[in-house]
Amino acid sequence: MMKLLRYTLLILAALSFIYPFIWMISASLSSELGIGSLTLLPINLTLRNYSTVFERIPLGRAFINSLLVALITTGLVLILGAMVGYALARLRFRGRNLIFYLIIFTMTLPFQITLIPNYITMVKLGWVDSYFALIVPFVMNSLAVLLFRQAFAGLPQALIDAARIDGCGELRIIFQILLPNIIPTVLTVIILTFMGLWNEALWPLIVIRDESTMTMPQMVTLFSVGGRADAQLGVKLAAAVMLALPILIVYLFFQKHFIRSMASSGLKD
Amino acid sequence: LFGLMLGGCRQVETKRPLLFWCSNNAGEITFAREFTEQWQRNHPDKPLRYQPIPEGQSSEEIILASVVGKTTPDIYANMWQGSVEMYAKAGVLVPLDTISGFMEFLRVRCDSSVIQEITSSDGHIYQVPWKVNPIMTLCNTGQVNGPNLKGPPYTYSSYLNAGKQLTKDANHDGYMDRWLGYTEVKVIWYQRFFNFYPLYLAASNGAPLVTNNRGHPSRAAFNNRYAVDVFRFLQQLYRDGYYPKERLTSARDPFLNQRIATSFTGPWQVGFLERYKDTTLHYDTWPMPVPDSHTGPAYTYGDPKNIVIFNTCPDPRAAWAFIKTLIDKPGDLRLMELTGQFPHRRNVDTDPYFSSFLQKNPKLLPFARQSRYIKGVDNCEVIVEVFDIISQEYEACVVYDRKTPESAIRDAARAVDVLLMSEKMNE
Amino acid sequence: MKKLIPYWLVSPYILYFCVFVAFPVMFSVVLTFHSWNIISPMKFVGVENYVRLFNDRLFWQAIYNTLRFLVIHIPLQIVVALTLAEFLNQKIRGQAFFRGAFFLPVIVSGVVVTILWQQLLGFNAGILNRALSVLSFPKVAWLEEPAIAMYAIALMATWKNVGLYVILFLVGLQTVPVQYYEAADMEGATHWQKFRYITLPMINPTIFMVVVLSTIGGFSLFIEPYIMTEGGPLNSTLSAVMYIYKQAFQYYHMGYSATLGFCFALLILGVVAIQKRYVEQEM
Amino acid sequence: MAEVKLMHVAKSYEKGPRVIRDVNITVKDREFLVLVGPSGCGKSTLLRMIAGLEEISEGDLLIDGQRVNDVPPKDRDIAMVFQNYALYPHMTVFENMAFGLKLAGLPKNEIRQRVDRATKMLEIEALLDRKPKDMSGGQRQRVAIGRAIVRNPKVFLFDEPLSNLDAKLRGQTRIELQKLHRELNATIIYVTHDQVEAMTLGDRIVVLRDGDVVQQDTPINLYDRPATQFVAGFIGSPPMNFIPGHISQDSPIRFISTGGQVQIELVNVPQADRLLPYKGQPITLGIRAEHISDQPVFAQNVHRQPVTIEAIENMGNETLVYCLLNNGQLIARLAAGYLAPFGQQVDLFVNLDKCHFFEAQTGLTI
Amino acid sequence: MAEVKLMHVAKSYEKGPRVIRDVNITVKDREFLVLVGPSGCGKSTLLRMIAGLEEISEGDLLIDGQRVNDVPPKDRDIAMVFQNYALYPHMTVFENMAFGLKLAGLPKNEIRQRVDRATKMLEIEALLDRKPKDMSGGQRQRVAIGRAIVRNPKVFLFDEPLSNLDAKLRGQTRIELQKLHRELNATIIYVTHDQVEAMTLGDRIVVLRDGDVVQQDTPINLYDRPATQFVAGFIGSPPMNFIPGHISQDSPIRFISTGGQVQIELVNVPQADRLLPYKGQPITLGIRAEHISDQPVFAQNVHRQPVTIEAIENMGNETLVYCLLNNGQLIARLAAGYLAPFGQQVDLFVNLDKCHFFEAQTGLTI
Ligand SMILES: Nc1ncnc2c1ncn2[C@@H]1O[C@H](COP(=O)(O)OP(=O)(O)OP(=O)(O)O)[C@@H](O)[C@H]1O
Ligand SMILES: Nc1ncnc2c1ncn2[C@@H]1O[C@H](COP(=O)(O)OP(=O)(O)OP(=O)(O)O)[C@@H](O)[C@H]1O
Ligand SMILES: [Mg+2]
Ligand SMILES: [Mg+2]
Repeated sequence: MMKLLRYTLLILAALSFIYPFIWMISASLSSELGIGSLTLLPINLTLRNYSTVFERIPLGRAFINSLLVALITTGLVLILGAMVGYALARLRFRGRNLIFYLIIFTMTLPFQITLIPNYITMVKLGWVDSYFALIVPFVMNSLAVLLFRQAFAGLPQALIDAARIDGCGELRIIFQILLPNIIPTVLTVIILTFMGLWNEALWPLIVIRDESTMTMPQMVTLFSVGGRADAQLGVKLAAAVMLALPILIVYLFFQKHFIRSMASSGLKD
Repeated sequence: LFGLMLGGCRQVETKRPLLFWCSNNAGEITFAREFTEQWQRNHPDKPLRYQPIPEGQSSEEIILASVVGKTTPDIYANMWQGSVEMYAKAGVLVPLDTISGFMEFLRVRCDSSVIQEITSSDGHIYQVPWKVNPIMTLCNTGQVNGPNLKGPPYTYSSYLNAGKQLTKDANHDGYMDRWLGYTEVKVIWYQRFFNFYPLYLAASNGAPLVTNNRGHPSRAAFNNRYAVDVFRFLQQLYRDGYYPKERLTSARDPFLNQRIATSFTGPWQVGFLERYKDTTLHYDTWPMPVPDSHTGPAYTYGDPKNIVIFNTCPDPRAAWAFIKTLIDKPGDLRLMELTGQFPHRRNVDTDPYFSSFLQKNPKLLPFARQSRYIKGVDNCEVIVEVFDIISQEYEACVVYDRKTPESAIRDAARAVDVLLMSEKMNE
Repeated sequence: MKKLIPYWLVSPYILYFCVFVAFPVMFSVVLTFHSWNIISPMKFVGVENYVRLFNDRLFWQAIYNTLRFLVIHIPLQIVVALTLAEFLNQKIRGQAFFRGAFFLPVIVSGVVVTILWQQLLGFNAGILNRALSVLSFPKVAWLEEPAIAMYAIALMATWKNVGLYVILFLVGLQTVPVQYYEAADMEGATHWQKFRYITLPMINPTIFMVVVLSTIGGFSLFIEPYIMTEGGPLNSTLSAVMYIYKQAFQYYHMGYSATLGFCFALLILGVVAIQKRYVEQEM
Repeated sequence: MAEVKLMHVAKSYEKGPRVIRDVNITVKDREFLVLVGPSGCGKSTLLRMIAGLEEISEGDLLIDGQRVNDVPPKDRDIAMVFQNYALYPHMTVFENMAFGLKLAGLPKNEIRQRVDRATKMLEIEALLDRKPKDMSGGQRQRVAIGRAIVRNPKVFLFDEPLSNLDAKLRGQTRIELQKLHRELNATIIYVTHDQVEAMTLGDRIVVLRDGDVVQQDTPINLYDRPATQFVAGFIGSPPMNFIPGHISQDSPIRFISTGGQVQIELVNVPQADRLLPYKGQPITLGIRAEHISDQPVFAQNVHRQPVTIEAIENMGNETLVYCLLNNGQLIARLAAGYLAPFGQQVDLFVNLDKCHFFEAQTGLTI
Repeated sequence: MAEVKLMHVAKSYEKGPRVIRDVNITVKDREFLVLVGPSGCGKSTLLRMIAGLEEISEGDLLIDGQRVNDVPPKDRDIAMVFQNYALYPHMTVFENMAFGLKLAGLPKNEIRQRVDRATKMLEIEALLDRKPKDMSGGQRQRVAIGRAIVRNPKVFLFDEPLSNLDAKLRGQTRIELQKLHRELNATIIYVTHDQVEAMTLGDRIVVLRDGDVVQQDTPINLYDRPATQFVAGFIGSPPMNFIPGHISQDSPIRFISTGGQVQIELVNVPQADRLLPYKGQPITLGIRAEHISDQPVFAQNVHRQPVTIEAIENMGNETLVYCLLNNGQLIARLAAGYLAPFGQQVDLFVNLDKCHFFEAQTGLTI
């Protein structure tokens, strides 16, 4: 009895999370006239909406941009985050606590405060409309540093000692000895960072004007609020699907590791 | 990391082609492409390329950001008239009246009232009047000409009467699903261009929102019975349910769906309707509704978009030469053909040069006629905020009926006066 | 030389902090004493911005709205997340499926979610209302009724984020050793008693973390009302961040916007600090 | 009066093999019964079935003659102490101890009284307001026992309660558990994998292996008369020495180790008669370290065996000598201070009266 | 030849007190030196200073006469085996063992050879491709030792290498370490807090307490002639019994326990002369469990002491009897099978020749 109730509730909940996406996909495959309904399957199946999207905006280019930016930035976040996290977790030096508090401070700082000055910085550096503007402001991620710090703190000192006796330097200790042993954290950082970057829409809107440098979420936002969709819902939805699809595929692919690594990466405190 | 920074800075300016930003809807992009190609053919020595403006929430935002970022184009077509003043004051625009031949050209194109409207407070002219999109009443003729109905053009009372007849619950589920009309209820300032502002201009024969007496501080000019009447009229529409408060924009266009019978909109809507309408939809266009006592032509908001040259431009003369090709008669005609928008020039409706086009596109003819009676916005640096203040009161009074029209207009005017005062002081 | 190694390792962060945190914060502080519209030069105005802030009815309304959002959103989030997590934390077929489903909105861009929710929340064509009328409930003016709009926004924010918190709670629940439940079984505790007396106190840290996280997240409420309601109706969903953004990017009152942002940041830090204190006391 | 009776009890987990197979045990009233066996043999499972935390797949569980297979844990009148104590970390000692009573709806002062009595008995009155994390392992252990005591159960169940304590504390707590048992007059079933605990605590020991009961008897009997080679090897430290070999065909019968290095005449061993039928068959000889000496002190019945010394561990009070024999190892427990160079050949003397013999195939004692 | 010399070595962590105070130890070539002491006494710190993992605050560390205070770990020609082995979890056994050599830039086949030799010595050839998580504790332990061996170091450092193994495996591995030491002919410094390991492994034992060296000597000497009460209590299991009391003023001098229950004439004890100056002063008497008997077997020099039996632990080969005495406890190691009812008064006999006496204040042996 209890069990039945539990399943019913869970399935209802799951439906409410999944159904909108299914609707979105099927609506984007429907003709404009068919969109209004609540169905699961597309009405008058057509790819028109998608071809329209591709005709009107250079989505392929935006995809490449997004991918490039997200990959490079994620890589840098990993490298730099691991370095800082390691120093904070395993080395003793003057100012260590200060840096730790600065990181916490950065995390709680609302982005609105930094938005305008950062834009000005980008202008002064001449990075507007360049990949730099999309990458550099994101290469440090406080959450990543904290996650790494925690993961490194959880490893036995002996591992580091053994590596030192074997003749490793600090960088080799970090990247060759420790990092392979906190794969869950690495995965979590990768996933969270990548997700955040992939979905970031506001900052590109501000620093990127040049269509050939635009990222996907930016392009889709502009497309759906701007004039080029001709207020056609199906086309907007198609663009939205295109935006969601890559991350969905990545997610479905990794889903097992994804949640498990989130669970074991110490995200809990 | 340092290497990265250096690499990023290396954006050395060489002799570069002029950059022309056009609006980024399909028609205008084609327009820009054609004229750029033509220019390139005729002036291979003066390279020029076009690019659709990267669209943001509003193109104003983009322009501003590019001004800050010094990434402005050389020529920008589609500058909203209301924001020119700010850029002019900031000194980022080229004063066009200093280019020889400009004034002559302008006088041929436009009436003196237009020239006065675009003259900046420092006496210079920074913009080329380019195109307008008069806001008018689009009506579903199949519906508005039904029994018991006195069709358009509308006065306030005939419009309200139409609302009584046309608003209904067609599928009997307890909810209205056919309305007289719909206009955006969001408080965003520019949404007032499609309801309050054109109605106000129509009622008041084109009165300003803000007085602009040189030397004296500006003041709100809309605290009058026209504005109050407009508010009362609109309030009535919502109160009686002729207009839905619910957002309709998220679904398919309601006019296209024949869920609303009328719509305050511009000529671009015609192109859209022609493309997507089904055969049962018939429509036509009339001026904005006016107070019952109104006489004479009904003014409306023309939504003027103009062309400017930024002072980053290395060769303003060449830029002007290019602009001229856009706005001479063949250019204007091509603009109409490609975008369904109207050139900001006198006598478009009667000029024989354009008549064949209008005959081919009879739906656009009313807009062409209306373009004799249009206004832009007042030359005021904080015009956006003025509209926003009005929007706030509009929402409270018109949409949610929380205020009387009189007090709403009075409060708005008071807030605008405070704003203008503090702006004056900050200067 | 060896002493310098740590500094080498943290130097990227220090550089980053200076450029992207310290400079902006300082710049903002300076800005609060100026009037500036971005393109013209700055003008010193003393504390005028602060005076204006205190008289700005709309700002206080926005603060009130933001707090109201938090008060609706956080309990909703916790109850939903905890319920789902508790249900999931049993022998259940299709664990992965459910967890995946709940997590779906988290990974999808906010842009997509808002496009989607515009379709969900529409009065007539909205999927939610149509579902309601199919079940013969009255339709709800989700976004048009000032008293309701914030609930709709909170609902949407919860829908978007709850998956993450389900996972966090699940992790929290799974770290409660089974022995406690077995010990409670031996002592005759019912399902509810076990939840009330063992589960809840044991996952206290997780709950507090979720509160802190969603407080920080909730304070930066922006994109949802920005796209869904533009802060309306009657400013009932105007969030503080949105107002700050509006002052900056719609009116170009950079100085004033910075002042708002600055005061708001202080508020956030204050609230988070209080929460943190409370958490530390609890643990 | 509380007697626990397991009758033909068996258990298999869902989709798993049997982990408990046809177990019959009777725990007498006030008896201290120890379940011992290697890791994974099913001790905890058995205990948890008695507690009601695990379903009984087959057979009957009787407490005081009543079948309780389907009675929920709280109504079985039992209390359990868990390996890691399972004290609720967010409750004070008092709350921990009172929790079950509160759930049972006892009046406040009754609860107070019971807790007071238990804390006095365990000498933890001073800890009442502490939380588990502020206590040492030993203190937590007592609180866990206290939580069991306040319920006045008929039967106490302990699942490796000492394995989280360090060696010294474990020794102390063993003594205290002995005393507690005397004071409480209760039936106790105690699970451990440590043979020392089993030997020193149990009135009776049940040795489990792979879900089967191998032997149940008093500690001394288990030590002196193991029923199988497994028990002989499991009980005692260092473990009994085993020498595989066979009984010679010829008379008088001799034990010949595999490889032939050890040859022992068996005429005078107590089991001589029983060994006769094994002529020519493989058997294993077992001898405990303390029954090997470096001097022929055991009157007549000794066997002299040359061995090579491999390692020596001098414990202070005794010396363990590890010798190479027959490719195997022989450990002798000699007097403190015994010294000999590594690799040296020496003669050791095996007390033949204390030898054990096991069937090679079944491991059963002969 | 590898001699390690610690000269006036001291250590304090940043903003902390001294955790090592003026330690002087000379580890001779090929010696197996054990550092032993209670938890937190600074054993690991000392070892890590020798390894170069921790800075030396004061004093000199010499290896083969050369001061190596500032030499990085990899160049000190040492190898270390850690408590939890610290094998790189993501590398196979081969990679683990080869990693240090690879970093040192050795050619591939040289690495191969060295690893082969070590694996053969440790009999772990079969494991080469496994990862640490797929091995048992004992196997990991060997790999950790193997990783040390391949470096051909002059000195091996072990930090509690057996504490993660279960009792049985620990016993086995102790024997193997003994053999390994003989085979490698290397200097070994070995840290443990387990006195059994110290006793059985060390050529010499250094007892540490709170960062000070309390005594350094051979195991037997430590056991029989502890320098302080601390050492006496630390070495040996069960620990030595201590009875606090004082020396009587009158002659012949007597030991009178606090409370007066124990009174012993001291005329015949070996330390009689040395005890004379302590007349009237508090001292502590120490006696090991094996020097107490239930029969007066010790010729003449015994003391008969009535005690109350509190608990009995029958180990099979011996019986530990816990008696109440003077509000304290006295543990006697009696023959296997000794039985007596709890609470009974019995007479035990203390071998006075084996008594120890300690100054009450300083704990020094008299
Ligand atoms: N929940 C379970 N599902 C399936 N098999 C189980 C479960 N719990 C235990 N087992 C199996 O049952 C057998 C007995 O387990 P049990 O925990 O009773 O062993 P144990 O004797 O207590 O061992 P230990 O000394 O390690 O605690 C083991 O083989 C184990 O793998
Ligand atoms: N990194 C450190 N910073 C400050 N104090 C430390 C540090 N490491 C150890 N200590 C202190 O130094 C003292 C000695 O520690 P050490 O680890 O050497 O003890 P140990 O004898 O090895 O103990 P154990 O047997 O528990 O391993 C302890 O009091 C400990 O608290
Ligand atoms: Mg168990
Ligand atoms: Mg240590």
